[in-house]
Amino acid sequence: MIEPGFLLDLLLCLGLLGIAGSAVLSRGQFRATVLFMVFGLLMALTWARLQAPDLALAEAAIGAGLTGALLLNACKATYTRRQAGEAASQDDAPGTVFRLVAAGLSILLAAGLAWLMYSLTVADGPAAAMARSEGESHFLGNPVTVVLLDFRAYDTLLEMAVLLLALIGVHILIRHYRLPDLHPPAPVSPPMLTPLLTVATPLMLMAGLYLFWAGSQSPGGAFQSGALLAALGVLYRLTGRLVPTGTASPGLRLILVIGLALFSLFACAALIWSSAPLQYPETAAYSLVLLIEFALTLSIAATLLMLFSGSLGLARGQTS
Amino acid sequence: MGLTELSILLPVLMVFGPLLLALLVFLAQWQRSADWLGMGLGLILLALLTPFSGAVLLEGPLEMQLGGHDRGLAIPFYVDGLTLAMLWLNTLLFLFIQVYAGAWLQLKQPAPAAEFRPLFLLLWSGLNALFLSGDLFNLYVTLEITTLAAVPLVILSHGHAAMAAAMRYLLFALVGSIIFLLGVALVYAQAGLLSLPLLQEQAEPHPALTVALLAMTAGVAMKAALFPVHAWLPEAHASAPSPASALLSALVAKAAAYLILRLWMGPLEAQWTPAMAQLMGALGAAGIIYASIQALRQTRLKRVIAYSTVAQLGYLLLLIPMASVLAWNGVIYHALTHGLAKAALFLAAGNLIMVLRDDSLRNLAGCDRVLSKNILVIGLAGVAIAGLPPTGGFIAKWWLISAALESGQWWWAVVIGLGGLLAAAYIFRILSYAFFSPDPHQETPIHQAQGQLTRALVWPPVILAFLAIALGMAGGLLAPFLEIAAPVTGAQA
Amino acid sequence: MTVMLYATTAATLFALGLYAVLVRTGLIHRLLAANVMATAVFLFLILVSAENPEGVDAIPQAMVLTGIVIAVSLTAFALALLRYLQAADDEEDQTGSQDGRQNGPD
Amino acid sequence: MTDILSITILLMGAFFFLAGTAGLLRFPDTPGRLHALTKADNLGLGLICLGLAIHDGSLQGILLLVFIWLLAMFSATLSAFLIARWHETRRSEAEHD
Repeated sequence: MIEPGFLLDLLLCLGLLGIAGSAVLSRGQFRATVLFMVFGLLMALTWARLQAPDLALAEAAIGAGLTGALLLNACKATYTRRQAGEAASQDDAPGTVFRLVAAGLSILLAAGLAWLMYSLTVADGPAAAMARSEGESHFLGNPVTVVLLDFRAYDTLLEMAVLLLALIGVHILIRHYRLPDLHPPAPVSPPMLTPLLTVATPLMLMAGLYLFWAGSQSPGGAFQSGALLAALGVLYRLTGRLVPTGTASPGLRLILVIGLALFSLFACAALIWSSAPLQYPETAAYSLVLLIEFALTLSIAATLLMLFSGSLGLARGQTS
Repeated sequence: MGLTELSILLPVLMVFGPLLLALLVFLAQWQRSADWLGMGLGLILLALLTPFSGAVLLEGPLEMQLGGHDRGLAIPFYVDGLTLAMLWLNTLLFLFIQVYAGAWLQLKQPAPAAEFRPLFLLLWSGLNALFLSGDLFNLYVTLEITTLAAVPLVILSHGHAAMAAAMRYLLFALVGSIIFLLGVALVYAQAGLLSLPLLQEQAEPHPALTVALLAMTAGVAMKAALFPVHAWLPEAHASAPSPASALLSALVAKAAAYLILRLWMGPLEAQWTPAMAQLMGALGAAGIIYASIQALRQTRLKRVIAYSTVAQLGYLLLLIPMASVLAWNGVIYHALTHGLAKAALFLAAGNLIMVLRDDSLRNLAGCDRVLSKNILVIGLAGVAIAGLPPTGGFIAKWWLISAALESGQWWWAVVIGLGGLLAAAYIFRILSYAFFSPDPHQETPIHQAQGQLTRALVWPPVILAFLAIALGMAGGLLAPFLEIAAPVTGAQA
Repeated sequence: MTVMLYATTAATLFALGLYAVLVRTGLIHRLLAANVMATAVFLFLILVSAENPEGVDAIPQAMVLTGIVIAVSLTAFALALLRYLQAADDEEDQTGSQDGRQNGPD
Repeated sequence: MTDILSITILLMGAFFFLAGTAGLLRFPDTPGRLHALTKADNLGLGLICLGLAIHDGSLQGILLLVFIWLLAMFSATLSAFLIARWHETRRSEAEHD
């Protein structure tokens, strides 16, 4: 008798493999993109199934949502470019021998890795044990947030630098190679968009802020919240409520760096009250975490939105 | 300020100084004032590095737990001789390239200044963070910082070729970092640890850790452009703007190669067999020979220098089969000399291109008279890379060859000698174009354009080239620093 | 049984992504394949976290969260680069190949 | 008793989803597919929410489920509308050409 839980796992895994396979091996960008977004959603389910609700939220918002939006952007760009009638002839495939060798090696790799991974997932490591015992009496309730903002806060800090660097890279492209806007406002706004936004705005704001607030005690946090707020911004950008501008205003730049800046300042300032950077002070640690996390949320939301927008700045557009 | 305070303050300053400055520059859109602040920061770091190195020499390798958590839970900063050498190289190069880049940006129209300076500073911070890090996952994050700072630097020089090269670089780096992360995950699953010093103390041979080591090596090799996964480097480094090329070749690719040494020599030392070490050495040797020959066949100056980078990175792998203190010192010395000389070469090449508008080797004809300082730099830095006495390259090769002979592996000595000969050949080939070709130019246009080259453009490469030579006199002085906590046994230098 | 299932899935996804990176030439497909490889590594880490005998281990979860953000940063930059690269391709096609090497190194 | 009721309703919901998906795959044109998808899926989702509400029983759970149902209906309506409009524009463009 197969347990129902195992049946679910089996279905999930088969789904993941099937969809990932058809996404990366399919013809056509659009098809691959849509399949990849479905893959992201299945992945979110898998995270939930493997007791990682924080990841499920992040995957749904970032992995499936924003990556999907970015991919669709790329598809739209290609589609607009090729409207002249040029056929998609880019995919000059490598030879059959190469494919066969690659396939054979991949199958060997899969078998070897599967055996290795299976044999490794048993023990409780020293770092995990330490994190558990230290985390029990921690002032933050959610163990993942404890690791992200305290034990491995330095990683989180540097990861914000990675996010900022991606945006600076996009800025170079925008500034030096002028391309038309990907999302020009439509001449006639569809009648249902305004009611959508009036309902979606408060809901998404509320959900975003809830995720931020809940993050210290239960699943959620700066990344999930930032991604949701960025998604709201994407809606505004797509419906012409936000229009691209040629410069990043000082206010926008401040929001983009505030998270990383506050985090770094705290890292250095910790040397005043302790002998280790990034050590939280005895008093007011919780408010400090909330402050930093709020700044992180703002920066993440703004950076992700600007990465999607493909412009240096954004301004309020005319609503019809 | 006592030594203890200094040993805490300096690593923090090395990471967060450039980082906070980058944010400030991005926020306030400073231009020239950012250069002055950057130079000031570089000088402060240089001044503090001297007593800091003394402190590490006296008190042994430094290990500092971030966040004040227990060892094993926290991410540590770890400083030994190798780290110290890389921090010195980083600080020196960023200081001089900052001077150069400030003047270069003034001449560029349209100036990519608004993005160049934050990228430059974030790359500085990221490289310092990478060299200081003693935690596997943190190394992954810092590697991504260097990648995402380096690829945009390539597209700063406009044009289709640069973007295509950047895309190729990005794809290699992306796949490489994922394979590296697989290795990190395997280590965590097996040992339950990410901290390198702890892994070094506790690791026992385990097949999973061997696989992890191989995965991490393969991933990082793609970022370091080691033979045979070097295909992206020549185009990317050659089409980047010259100050960026200098950073990419002298530091970014080397940072990835540094990681290979870090992993093989310390934490995962128990995980490899002599046969694997010989294979790594063979890959390094193949890279040296293959890329040197490629460098001899190029027709463009920057591509010669870029192929030379692939070749020179190969030497670093020779440490693995030899694994003695002598080889350790030799490899670090080689990394230092190559870093200084390669940066000097690219900066000088940038000057030549600015005047000649093109970097075909044929165009160099007659430059020896009007652009003498830049040609001099190519000569001096080239001599250092080829390893002629009395340069730093000579000491490095001397130590490496002695280490090879002492360990009875004479074949590496042959490779090193051959590599030096080939390097001398491709450098003298550049010089022969400059000295001996008939002069096709009217003298006047070059003379006019030469006026553009301000002192801030001419002197940094000259000083860097002289430093690469001067390293040759300091071998005995610096050896004790390099040996701090050298994780290999054997003959002293 | 469940562990073996997920371990096999993670390993297969990794190999599948690697295969597609090697044989596909379209850039979007390669990017997607790299993302699939990254997801495979994440899946393995979370499996390690979930199968910890003492209860869920939060460290791999935090690592994966960091990894997801890094992956989306890289993907976003790569997609932007792709768009501008294609536009430059078109431009080069239009102006002909005679000035293709005009933008040499500088 | 409630278990049997909720399982029955859940199965009915799953059946409607299945029917909707089959329609999506089998119907030839965009309006037909939309027709199959929106009708069958909304009913299926409603049934599943109902089944879960019976199973859960608490007031908070029921309210949340109603909320989820309304949100899903809202977004489904909107996306169906947008797809239909896109289809119409495409068709009229094709006729003009």
